[in-house]
Amino acid sequence: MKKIMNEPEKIVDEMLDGLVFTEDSIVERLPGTNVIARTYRSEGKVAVISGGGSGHEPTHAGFVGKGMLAAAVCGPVFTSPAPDQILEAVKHADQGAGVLLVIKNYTGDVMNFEMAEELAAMEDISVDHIIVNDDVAVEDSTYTAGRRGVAGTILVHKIIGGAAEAGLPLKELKTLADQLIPSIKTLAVALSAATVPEVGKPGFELAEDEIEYGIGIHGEPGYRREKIKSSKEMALELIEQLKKNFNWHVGDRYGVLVNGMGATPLMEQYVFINDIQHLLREEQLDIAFKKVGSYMTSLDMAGISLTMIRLKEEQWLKWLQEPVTTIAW
Amino acid sequence: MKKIMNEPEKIVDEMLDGLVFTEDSIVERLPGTNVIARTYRSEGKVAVISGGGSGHEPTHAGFVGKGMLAAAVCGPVFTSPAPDQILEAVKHADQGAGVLLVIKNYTGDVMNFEMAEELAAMEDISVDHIIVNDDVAVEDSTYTAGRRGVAGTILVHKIIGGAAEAGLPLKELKTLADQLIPSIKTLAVALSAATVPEVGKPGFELAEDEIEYGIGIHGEPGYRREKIKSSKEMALELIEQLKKNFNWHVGDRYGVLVNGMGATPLMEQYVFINDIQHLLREEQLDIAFKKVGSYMTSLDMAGISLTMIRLKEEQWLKWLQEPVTTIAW
Amino acid sequence: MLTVEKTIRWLNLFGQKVEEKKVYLSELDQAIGDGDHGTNMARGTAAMKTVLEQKAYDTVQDVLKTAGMALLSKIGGASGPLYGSAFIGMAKQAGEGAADVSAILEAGLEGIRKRGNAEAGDKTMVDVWLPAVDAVKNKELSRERIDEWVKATEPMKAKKGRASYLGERSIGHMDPGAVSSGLLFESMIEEGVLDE
Amino acid sequence: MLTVEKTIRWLNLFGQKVEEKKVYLSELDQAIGDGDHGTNMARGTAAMKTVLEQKAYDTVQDVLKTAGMALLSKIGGASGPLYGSAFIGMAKQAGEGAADVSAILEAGLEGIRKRGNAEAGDKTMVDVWLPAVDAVKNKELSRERIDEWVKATEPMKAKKGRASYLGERSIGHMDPGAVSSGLLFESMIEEGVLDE
Ligand SMILES: Nc1ncnc2c1ncn2[C@@H]1O[C@H](COP(=O)(O)OP(=O)(O)O)[C@@H](O)[C@H]1O
Ligand SMILES: Nc1ncnc2c1ncn2[C@@H]1O[C@H](COP(=O)(O)OP(=O)(O)O)[C@@H](O)[C@H]1O
Ligand SMILES: [Mg+2]
Ligand SMILES: [Mg+2]
Ligand SMILES: [Mg+2]
Ligand SMILES: [Mg+2]
Repeated sequence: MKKIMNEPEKIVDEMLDGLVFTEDSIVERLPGTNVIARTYRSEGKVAVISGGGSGHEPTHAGFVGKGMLAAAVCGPVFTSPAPDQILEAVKHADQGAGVLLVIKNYTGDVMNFEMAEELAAMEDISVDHIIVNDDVAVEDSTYTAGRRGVAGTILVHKIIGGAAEAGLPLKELKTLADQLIPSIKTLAVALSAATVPEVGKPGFELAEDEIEYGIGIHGEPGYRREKIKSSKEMALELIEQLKKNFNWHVGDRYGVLVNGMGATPLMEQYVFINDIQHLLREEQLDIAFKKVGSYMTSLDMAGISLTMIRLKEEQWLKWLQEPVTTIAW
Repeated sequence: MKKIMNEPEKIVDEMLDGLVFTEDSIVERLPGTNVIARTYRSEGKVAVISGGGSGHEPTHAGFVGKGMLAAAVCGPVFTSPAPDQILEAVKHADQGAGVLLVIKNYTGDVMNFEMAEELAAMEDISVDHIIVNDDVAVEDSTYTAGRRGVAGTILVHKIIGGAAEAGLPLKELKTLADQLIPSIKTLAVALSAATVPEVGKPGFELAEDEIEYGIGIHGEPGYRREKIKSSKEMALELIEQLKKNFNWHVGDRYGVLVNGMGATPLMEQYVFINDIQHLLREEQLDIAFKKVGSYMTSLDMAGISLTMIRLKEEQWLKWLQEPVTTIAW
Repeated sequence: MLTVEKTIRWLNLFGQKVEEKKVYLSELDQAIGDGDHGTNMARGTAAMKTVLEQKAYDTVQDVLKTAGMALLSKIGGASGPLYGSAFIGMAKQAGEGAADVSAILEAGLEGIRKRGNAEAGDKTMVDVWLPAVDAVKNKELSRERIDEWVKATEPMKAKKGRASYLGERSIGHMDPGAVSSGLLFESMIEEGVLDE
Repeated sequence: MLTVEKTIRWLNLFGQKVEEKKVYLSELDQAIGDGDHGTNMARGTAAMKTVLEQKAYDTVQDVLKTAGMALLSKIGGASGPLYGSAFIGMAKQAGEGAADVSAILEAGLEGIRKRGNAEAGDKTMVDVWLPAVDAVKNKELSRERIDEWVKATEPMKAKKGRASYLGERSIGHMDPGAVSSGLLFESMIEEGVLDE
């Protein structure tokens, strides 16, 4: 393992200090915690908070700021933060109109955030939560932990963050999320696995000529491993799976997010979205929003994910396009 | 070699199409060329143009837009674009006040841009150029090709772009650049080499426990290879070299740019700048500007570069901080 | 009957066993999860040890609550809230004075089930807690039986937690949370918590 | 004396040789540069071949200028502007009608030197052009002598271009641009350009 780091146990702490040093006009770190909060306040409006294990940078701290998240709670690498940290974030971020927690659907995250919610309720802060589960690689059934929350989460942050800044109350934000989350779906392909600093070796092994479809952002296994394919062929596989899940029709309006997994250069991401562009043109969809970059990473994993959002409401697109003051959007 | 791509010969062409598809509100591609131009025009102001080989994304196309570059000329991977492409960019971008070419100091780039300048002069467009040479890894002498232009170039784009947008005429921009460029210095360290798509194997080999100081952005060799070090130790090496070159004094005002080389995750970049932060505090410098991210990459190289800029003029800092409309700043 | 002193000995022995089996627990988790269960648990029990040494405790409730808060805030991941909920549930049940072990453990199990919604056979710690609580009630808890329940998770297909993403591929490995829970119940026996 | 027909045959043979030696040229560049000199040159000469076939040419100047523009816009990197400047310089010198080879080549060398500022001994294509132009003037150009000049770049330390970053480590390798320039002069001999 070759990484630019000092002791692996301190990597999150040092990263957060570096982040706050760099971006002190936008964010601050709550003393004694791993909570990154925005310096801006929007009194009387709902505060949207997210978080989870670290290793997905710029998620979540990169999306803290005016118009998106009020705070991000940063757990150890790939490990959910504990409820007391989340509670600190809630108490600090509350602007008097309650707090909405955006949780990626992982057992640990869900349980820790829900416990924090209970603790906050005991302190009379009105808190609610929404759970993002956009990863269609996983079967959605009551017999599993359900679909995982992955790159689509940043679109939720953007739209819900925009709605909160527009002044929507907690209840309406929750209703909006119930509409929004099922409209976002993601699928990924890995070229190589991530190495957790404290573990020191890759989470799984892919041969020099292998790729795997459907992997998660913590090295969760995918649904198929095969020989390396061209960008065109990978794009086709992901589009076909998303199509199956969306059941779209000619003329439907969508947004597209191509996300690098950490070690994949921008050049490859643009080549990939070019292939996506051609495939979607064949499908005759109306692509009203596009975004490319490494936003929801998995440490040093090489690979890419494709997120699509069915833009049912004109207003969703507006919130997606609205300027925000964050590190990474 | 595992890359998300189709035929290697088409990688730049497909990348540019993908980029323009994604960012059509900010940039366009001049038909039949590899020139990315901004959609915005600032009539009566100098147009600043840059370019060079591809493989350094988001440089240069990511810095095209209001307040920075008027156009970027994108050569084949690691190969300077030819004069006719540059000439197209010049002709398109000229807003009636002449064009300034920002060249990274590589023999190929310098010669191709200078030839384009001669061709443009023949078409009565007033064109001048500046050459960025911030890489202190290389001996600066009249007996070599001189210091290379690397990550510091994006600070030149930002400041010169800001000055151009503020309405400075060509001559004054050139004078500004003469002051500015010697105030910017960069040094890099590599953990692994880049693989050029058409070549198919890494440009050099670093063992699983080796790093190399002073490498260039096209796999040019550095000044020392050694066993992997902690982030702190790498930071110390780079700071000491820059200190030697700057000869700074307590209280001097500087800006800092930590740049990922392509495959290095943001987490490691923030850990690194945290160590830089501590070292600079010991030096008692006044750090008025900080930036972290993968801006001047070298395909899939893992590594990092540190750029410092001596902020001699208050106005330079203002231009650095000014909001711009680009893909990547 | 649980006393302050017994409870502390029980929890310290549990912590000691977790520390000893740290690598093993993480290896189990590597096979069907993300390889951190040992690190997570050891981080939590080390914090628990520190707080238990920091002051004198008057009630079992106080001990269980303090331990629970330490586990909750330091384990992280899925097992943090689960062990945390178990201990907080047990503390609530313990009341102010001495207390009935069987009822306390039942409340702990209740905390885990409310938090995680796992059923018997889902290949989680519940597959140890459920029969163990029952056995304590009937005064028939033994090391052998604990071992059996832990091993019985091996052929199960995971339906909850991270291991569930593996589907069929989760079969053939013991559940790490079941193993760590086994250590908790073993420690009870060894420290005589269940003796009259 | 250079004629339209001879010039075209010369340049086409040069293109053919570059294509044949493409891999070799890139390997030479791999050792002390970035490994693309063969690809760069072949891309340029292929484009040159296409334009030379596209129409009939009336003057040597026209041939040289068209070839130069093709090389300039397709080779890229450092050698693109250098070969481009050489050919454009030669075209200027060629004038309207037939022309003196020696003076034309001298103008080509002048173009390279103005563009790249390299001196003799800097380990570049100049180390072939300089003696070759001189030899043409004295009517003593031969394959053997070209070979000698090319090989003489091996012990040199690079002072210009990408190879200069290697410093001492550039010693012991032939310069790729010197090799490709050698092919240009060889082709001249083989197509009888220098014959009276
Ligand atoms: N819903 C659940 N109910 C009960 N136990 C669960 C549940 N989900 C996971 N677990 C337990 O948690 C253990 C994994 O804990 P750990 O590795 O520390 O957390 P994470 O899965 O977040 O990395 C599993 O072995 C299992 O016993
Ligand atoms: N300043 C210069 N003057 C003359 N020739 C040069 C100069 N710089 C480089 N060259 C020639 O260019 C050759 C390299 O060309 P090429 O590999 O195509 O370009 P690049 O170096 O941009 O990759 C060298 O072998 C050398 O002969
Ligand atoms: Mg975990
Ligand atoms: Mg080159
Ligand atoms: Mg785990
Ligand atoms: Mg070369």
